[in-house]
Amino acid sequence: MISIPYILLIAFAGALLSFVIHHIAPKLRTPVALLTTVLLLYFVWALPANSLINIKIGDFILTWGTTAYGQLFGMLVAVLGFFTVLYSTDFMASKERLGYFYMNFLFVIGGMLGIVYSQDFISLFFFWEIMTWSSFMLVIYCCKDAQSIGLKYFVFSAIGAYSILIGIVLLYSSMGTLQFKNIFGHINEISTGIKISVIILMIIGFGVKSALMPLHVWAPDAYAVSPSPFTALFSGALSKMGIFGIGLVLFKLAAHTGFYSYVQYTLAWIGGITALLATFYAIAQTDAKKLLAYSSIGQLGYIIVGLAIGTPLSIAAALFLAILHAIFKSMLFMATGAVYMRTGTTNMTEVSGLIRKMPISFVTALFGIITVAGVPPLGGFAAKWMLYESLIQSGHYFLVIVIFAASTAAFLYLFRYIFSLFLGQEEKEWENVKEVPWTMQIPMILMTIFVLVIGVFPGLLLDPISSAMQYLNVKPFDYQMSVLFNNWGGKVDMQIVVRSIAAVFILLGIFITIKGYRNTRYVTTKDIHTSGEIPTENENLTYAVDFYKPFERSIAPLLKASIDKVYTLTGDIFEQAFDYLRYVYTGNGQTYAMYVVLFLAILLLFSELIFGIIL
Amino acid sequence: MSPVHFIAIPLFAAFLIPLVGKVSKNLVKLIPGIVFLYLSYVAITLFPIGIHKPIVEIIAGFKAPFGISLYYGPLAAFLTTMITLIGFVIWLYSYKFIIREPIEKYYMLFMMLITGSTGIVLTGDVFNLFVFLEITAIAAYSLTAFLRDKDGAEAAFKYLLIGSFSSTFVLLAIVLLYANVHTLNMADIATKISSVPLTTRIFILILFLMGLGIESEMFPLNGWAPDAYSQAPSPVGAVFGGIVVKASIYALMRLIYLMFEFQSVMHFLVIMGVITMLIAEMSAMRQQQIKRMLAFSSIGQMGLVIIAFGVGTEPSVRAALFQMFNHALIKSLLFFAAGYLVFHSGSKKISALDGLGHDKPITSFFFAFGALAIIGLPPFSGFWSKLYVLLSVANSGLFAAVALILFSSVVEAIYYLRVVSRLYFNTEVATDVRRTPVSGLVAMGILTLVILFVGFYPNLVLHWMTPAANELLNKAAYIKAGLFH
Amino acid sequence: MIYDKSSGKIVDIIKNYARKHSLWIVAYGTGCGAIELPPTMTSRYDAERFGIRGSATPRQADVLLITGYLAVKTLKRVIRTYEQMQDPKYVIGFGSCTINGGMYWDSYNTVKALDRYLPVDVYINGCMPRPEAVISGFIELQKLIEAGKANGAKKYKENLDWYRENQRKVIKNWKMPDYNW
Amino acid sequence: MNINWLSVLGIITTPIIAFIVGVTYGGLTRRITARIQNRYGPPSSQNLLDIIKLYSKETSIQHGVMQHLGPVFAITASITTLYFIPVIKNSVVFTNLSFNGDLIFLLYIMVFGSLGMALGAGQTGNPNAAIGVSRGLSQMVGYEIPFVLSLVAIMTQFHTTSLTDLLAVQKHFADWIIFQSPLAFIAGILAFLGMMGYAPFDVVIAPAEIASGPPSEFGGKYLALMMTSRSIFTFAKLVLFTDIFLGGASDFITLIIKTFLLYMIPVLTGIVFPRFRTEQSICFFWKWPLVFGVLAILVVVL
Amino acid sequence: MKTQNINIEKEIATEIQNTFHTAEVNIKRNKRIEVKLRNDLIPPFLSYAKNYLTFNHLAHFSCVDWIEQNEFELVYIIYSYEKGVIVLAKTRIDREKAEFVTTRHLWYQAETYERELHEMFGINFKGNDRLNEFILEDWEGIPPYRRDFDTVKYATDNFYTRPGREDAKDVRENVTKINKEEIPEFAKEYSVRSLK
Repeated sequence: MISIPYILLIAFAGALLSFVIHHIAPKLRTPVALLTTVLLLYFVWALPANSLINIKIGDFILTWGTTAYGQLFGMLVAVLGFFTVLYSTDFMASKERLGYFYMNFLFVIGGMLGIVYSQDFISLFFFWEIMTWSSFMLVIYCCKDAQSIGLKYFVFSAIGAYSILIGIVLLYSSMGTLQFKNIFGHINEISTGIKISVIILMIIGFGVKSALMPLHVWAPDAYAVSPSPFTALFSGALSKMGIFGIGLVLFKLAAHTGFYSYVQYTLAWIGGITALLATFYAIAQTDAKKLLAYSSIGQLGYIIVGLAIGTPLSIAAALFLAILHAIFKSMLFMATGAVYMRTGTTNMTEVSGLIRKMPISFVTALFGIITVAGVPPLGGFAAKWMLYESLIQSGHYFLVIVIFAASTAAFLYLFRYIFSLFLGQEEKEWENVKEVPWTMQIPMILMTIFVLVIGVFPGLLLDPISSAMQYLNVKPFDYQMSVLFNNWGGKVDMQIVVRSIAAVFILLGIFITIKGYRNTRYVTTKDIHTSGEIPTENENLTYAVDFYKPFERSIAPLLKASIDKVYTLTGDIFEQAFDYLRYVYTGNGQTYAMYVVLFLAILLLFSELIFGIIL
Repeated sequence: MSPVHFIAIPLFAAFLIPLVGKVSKNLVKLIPGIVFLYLSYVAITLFPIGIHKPIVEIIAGFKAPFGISLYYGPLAAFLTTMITLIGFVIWLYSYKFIIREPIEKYYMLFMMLITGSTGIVLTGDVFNLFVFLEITAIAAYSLTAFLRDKDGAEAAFKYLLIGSFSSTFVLLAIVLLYANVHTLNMADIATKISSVPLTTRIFILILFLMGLGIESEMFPLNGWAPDAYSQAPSPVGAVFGGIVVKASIYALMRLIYLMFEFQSVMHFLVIMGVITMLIAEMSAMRQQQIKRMLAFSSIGQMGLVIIAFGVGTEPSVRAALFQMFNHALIKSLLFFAAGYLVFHSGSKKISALDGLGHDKPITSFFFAFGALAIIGLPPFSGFWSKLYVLLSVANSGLFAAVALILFSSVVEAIYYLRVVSRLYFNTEVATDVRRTPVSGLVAMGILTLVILFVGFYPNLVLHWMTPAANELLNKAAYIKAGLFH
Repeated sequence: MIYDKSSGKIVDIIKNYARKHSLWIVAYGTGCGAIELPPTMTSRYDAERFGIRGSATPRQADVLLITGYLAVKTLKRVIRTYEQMQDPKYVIGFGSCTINGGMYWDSYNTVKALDRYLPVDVYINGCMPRPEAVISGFIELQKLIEAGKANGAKKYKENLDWYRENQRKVIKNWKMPDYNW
Repeated sequence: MNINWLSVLGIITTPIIAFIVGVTYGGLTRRITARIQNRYGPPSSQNLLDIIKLYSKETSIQHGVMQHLGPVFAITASITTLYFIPVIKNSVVFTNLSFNGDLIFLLYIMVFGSLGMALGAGQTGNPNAAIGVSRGLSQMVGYEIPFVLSLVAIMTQFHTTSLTDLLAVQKHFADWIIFQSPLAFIAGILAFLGMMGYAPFDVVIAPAEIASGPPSEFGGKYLALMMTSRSIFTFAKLVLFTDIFLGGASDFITLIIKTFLLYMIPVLTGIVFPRFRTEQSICFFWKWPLVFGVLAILVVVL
Repeated sequence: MKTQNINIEKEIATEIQNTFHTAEVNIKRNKRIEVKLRNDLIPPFLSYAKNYLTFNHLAHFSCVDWIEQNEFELVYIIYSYEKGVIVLAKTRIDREKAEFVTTRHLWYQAETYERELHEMFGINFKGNDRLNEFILEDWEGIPPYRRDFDTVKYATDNFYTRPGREDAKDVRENVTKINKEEIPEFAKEYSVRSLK
């Protein structure tokens, strides 16, 4: 009963059903969608480890099967899918076209599950494309502005998908099969040129989804305009499909080739530069979702670095970060979505001081940013630690500097994010803002608990990761439930860390401040030192515009150089050229007749060239 | 049961319709439906036979190569079924869509056109091919001008102008062929063509290429197409895209595969296909009118088919046929949907479609569905055929063609999705009290279901593709069946 | 808060000692007196040796130094600044303007007698008082603190109504939040 | 459960010692500054008096929970950081938790306090506080890079990431890393200047400009906690640098001498230099310290 | 080197006189010319002085209260960097209906002067839209710089005056006369302490 086709069937049937039900019984659409995700969660969780399905289509055999690697990502998709749909129930309640929304949402989830269980390239590509177009539909869901953004997203996705397709086609033409089991491990049977092209094309293709640097331009806008529950899924799970693919390509295809080290080195540097530049761009943003979008790009850069370095520790770090990023970025996007739901904007210069109004969202965002920053008590630290240790120990000295710079600079935008939205002046405009409903709180709270637990026991997550790494033919690495080891004999026991922090914190916190806190009286944020001047109620004391101006000035050349312009220019040139080209069809019968005659003349005159015969 | 019914019944109906028209207009509307139902019955009966063993029907009692013969092989079985299916949905769609008098003329021409197309597909005789080609063409000219407005007349005239070139070239080629081989039976020609001097053969090939290239929308010869598609009524656009062009390209490929097997011809076809596709897709990018855009997209898709035929291997021919089939379905769907979108918005401009998705959700849904399908996205049928084309092209080592096909797919995606996002995601909601007729929706619904079904279960069609492709490729078998049945 | 030395608790003695030796001033530069502060703080007179230090905000400060005449407009700000300070806090009136208006005795816009509006712990006379006088005033304040007599803030709190009345008499348009302590 | 009472003793006394030393250093700094400026200067117990006074001040208002938690975060981070640094070499009492964790870990746990402080400052809603945090974080990006470069150079050279192992390497005077890897030391010490936050890198708390920046709404206990934390943290950083570059200390006197000498570098620099703007200090850190750091790594690698 | 024209005041005065026939032009002293004009001629004159005579610096703009004539005298002090000459353009306006036109379009700094005059004299400058609260806060009653405003009375009415000041007899008389208020006990302590 529990097998992969059922999972896909549930996803797609649920999708269509929620669309149909939207038009028949609008109240049932959300329960249907929710039920679908719950079923998916159960099915994915209970999926036996060795299920394998073959389906014959034409000449091809589509193979679907579970691997530890796929199951890792599958679980991630299912969990996030459930959380985001649960989050949507209230978030989207007032929106229109919900049937459309849930249909595409479940299509995305189904597509992603299809990808992770694919055991051949055709079905991988098949589900990849399903995921792509349904996510495109969700990107353009919101508003008119989203159209061109969605189109940009789709064009980049199509370029990515088609470069994967060219890779697939190349593989097929040289190997005659597209089954993973026939290709992985036999990659050296084909010529080097094709091997290189396949690997480069596939990395480009998967890199588009994981927003590698020159191909990232779609991401900030697409993340910013798509509805928040989907943004959480988008950044959390969908971008991980790119990572999933790159992992496959790197360890299953490229690892056996002679040029593996070059691929690794190039990819690692691309990842590092992606991390750094994306972080810098994130600092300059004023829209919270765009900021998080750039942050996602940066985090994906780390993951790519980890994968590309290729030591067991770094791969573990990358996969760990991949899973964790899905969680914490969803947390942040959900918190942002909560703010958006209550205030109607995500512009950080407009919203401020929501902490007392939305404590749960604030705590979620706080834990989120601490995890992103990689500060010890939470899960992010383990990932960062493993990544740096592996980088230093594998001799990537300058790369470690680049990503450390990125990681330090990340504090800037993280603080700006939480400060602008939740801290700072409590403005009169947001006086009546309330906390979001419980359906939205539950996913946030659960994920907050998750990052806490993972912070203390990274081993919980490293167990599935190490079995996934086994599938990827990577050597195992040492870890215990709460202890991380590096190759030089160093170790960090997270339990000791957390215990000591907690002990000091509780001692000081309880004995010094709780008493003080009780004795103090809350004063509004207007009652601050303003050199004696009395701010009026409507006076805006928020410091939110040009938050990091000095820093932006220091990195101005980097911010100015925008790859986006290059793409826009290319697009414009093409479009203009196409516009000229269409005047080939003049609409004039005489011209068409002339074309016919000319074509005949060409055929006759150049027949030697064309047919090899002189007429 | 005989394949001749495919030709005779529509022809008969075509003559019957004006007579019935004197009695009742409503009856006129029903006649094509009856015809198609009957044809489907014929198709269902003949299909299982024809797909395994060709049925050769001799008309007028003379044996091949002297008599007129019909050849109902797997390919013809496949194409006639397709024409019947498309014809049926077009009739269903036209039922409420064509409200302009004279209705009986429309249906008469439509029946003539069906006669011509099935004739092209079924005939085993070059001259009959020409005759049927002319029948199709003349019906098509008239249908183009059916709305009897200025633009329609202009488009029809252009079509006529270029079409007369086509007739001339084909006739000239047939004459030249007959002068050299003294036979008109295609199987016979195939056996005797090798005795003809190479230069003459090339010349004949060029003439065929010119003549049938015009009808099958090859690049410099397809000037008529955008105008004809966009100015004719929407079902006629579907007729062109789904029936006329498919029949013509069948004829071209049949002749080329039968008579000429130079490698260079094949390469030339690939090049022409690529050029056709690229220029058409690029031109479609900035079109202002939705039907004109669809026309260019149609041309582009035909380029894709020509590429696949040009590669000339068994998988590629199969892919080409599959692509033809899918294109006929999807493009008909798109024309249908576009027809009602234009009808509701009151303008042919794409910019007038803003927000129609809210007002007319179902029609818009069909358009969006068709757009996704024709771009080649899973899980729609277009995905598989495009994938097959790509894989087969790549298997012949033509990676440049693969890249260009994918490039044009990106362009295609851009202009289709632009329309889709305009439909759904613009806030201005136009309201049109007129409702989309049920018959139109049913027609589109049938196509949608077929597309989705084939998308999830491509084996259904792929299963028949192999014998069909083999028929086209296996010259000896055709000769054997055609001459010595 | 206990200001009294007489409680005799050692904790209080230590606290008062620390308070005495750590006076952070929020220098509200109202009038010309502010110009006397730089020499007071820098090398020539070096008030830092008594633990006197400038602080940036009223939240951190102990001493409010009114350096000169107070316009009505300024008084409003001064009151706010004073009320933002945390207990224990002291006010030093600086120069004759704060005592009786000085040369602005008949000005239409200058308050005379600062102690009507804020509880002044120490006045420093002079126009302007020289840095020696300033330091002497601070030492006076330190003595008061050590003796537990510098309880202006307490008085202010206890007699808030009287102060408020005076303040509102001068400040026509009272737009400030009321700190009810 | 057997409790090692010596460890407990260490855990209790280490922060106290750190506080006392840090506070005294702070007072001494003010005195030294005064002497250099030809002043008499406050007594060296001045900082202690200030802190006692601040603790004794009434704290009657607050702007929210984070304002409370900010200083607590800061002091927690300071004390925890101290626990993970070996204060006295091979001492049973003062080893604390230094067997666990390594340099990367320390880098991150050091940030914890700043994060808490920044959050606390943010909650107060004072724009000056936000400006201060913005400046501080920007400047942090500046100095962290050369600092990490120097750490990477050292970690690579000695093939360890553990501070205890680094201490074990520097047994004799000549083995000190300052001599073994002088370039890394230069990069590290320049970064250290920024880390300590004295002039010319004190744009974060610029009192006359942005009203002391982040702590501008903190008074009384909040400020006292922050100053305590700062004292402990200063000591922790000094011990960390001593352990990394100066071979650690096997007794208290050595520790005091070494840390004091180290401490004088930013103090004396601060006295004679005016303040840098944020972008100036970032540019400074990305110029010479960066070059030295890269050179240090290159020397190790080649 | 630029030669110093010693008769420059005369030249300018003549030029002004020739342009504005009704103006009363006096050379007060070296490099200082006084021009008295009808109030409707002030804007054209200033514009003329600025654009043709290069007086492009408005050094000051103030007002004199001629309460006896029931008039305000407005004084524009303008300066030419090229000629090194100061021109005082004076005009009289009605005191009861104190209104004049703005010169903000000529010199932007005139806005600040006008705000001050508006607040202190109650002159309304048409065309200046920033005549809001400037220096005084919540001022009610007669503008304080008008001569009919009794500042001592205002001060004694509004502000508590401390007794004492033996060194200044005239002041003391006033002070002792007006001080009738009771001082509460606790407040007396501070007053006494500071005065001793």
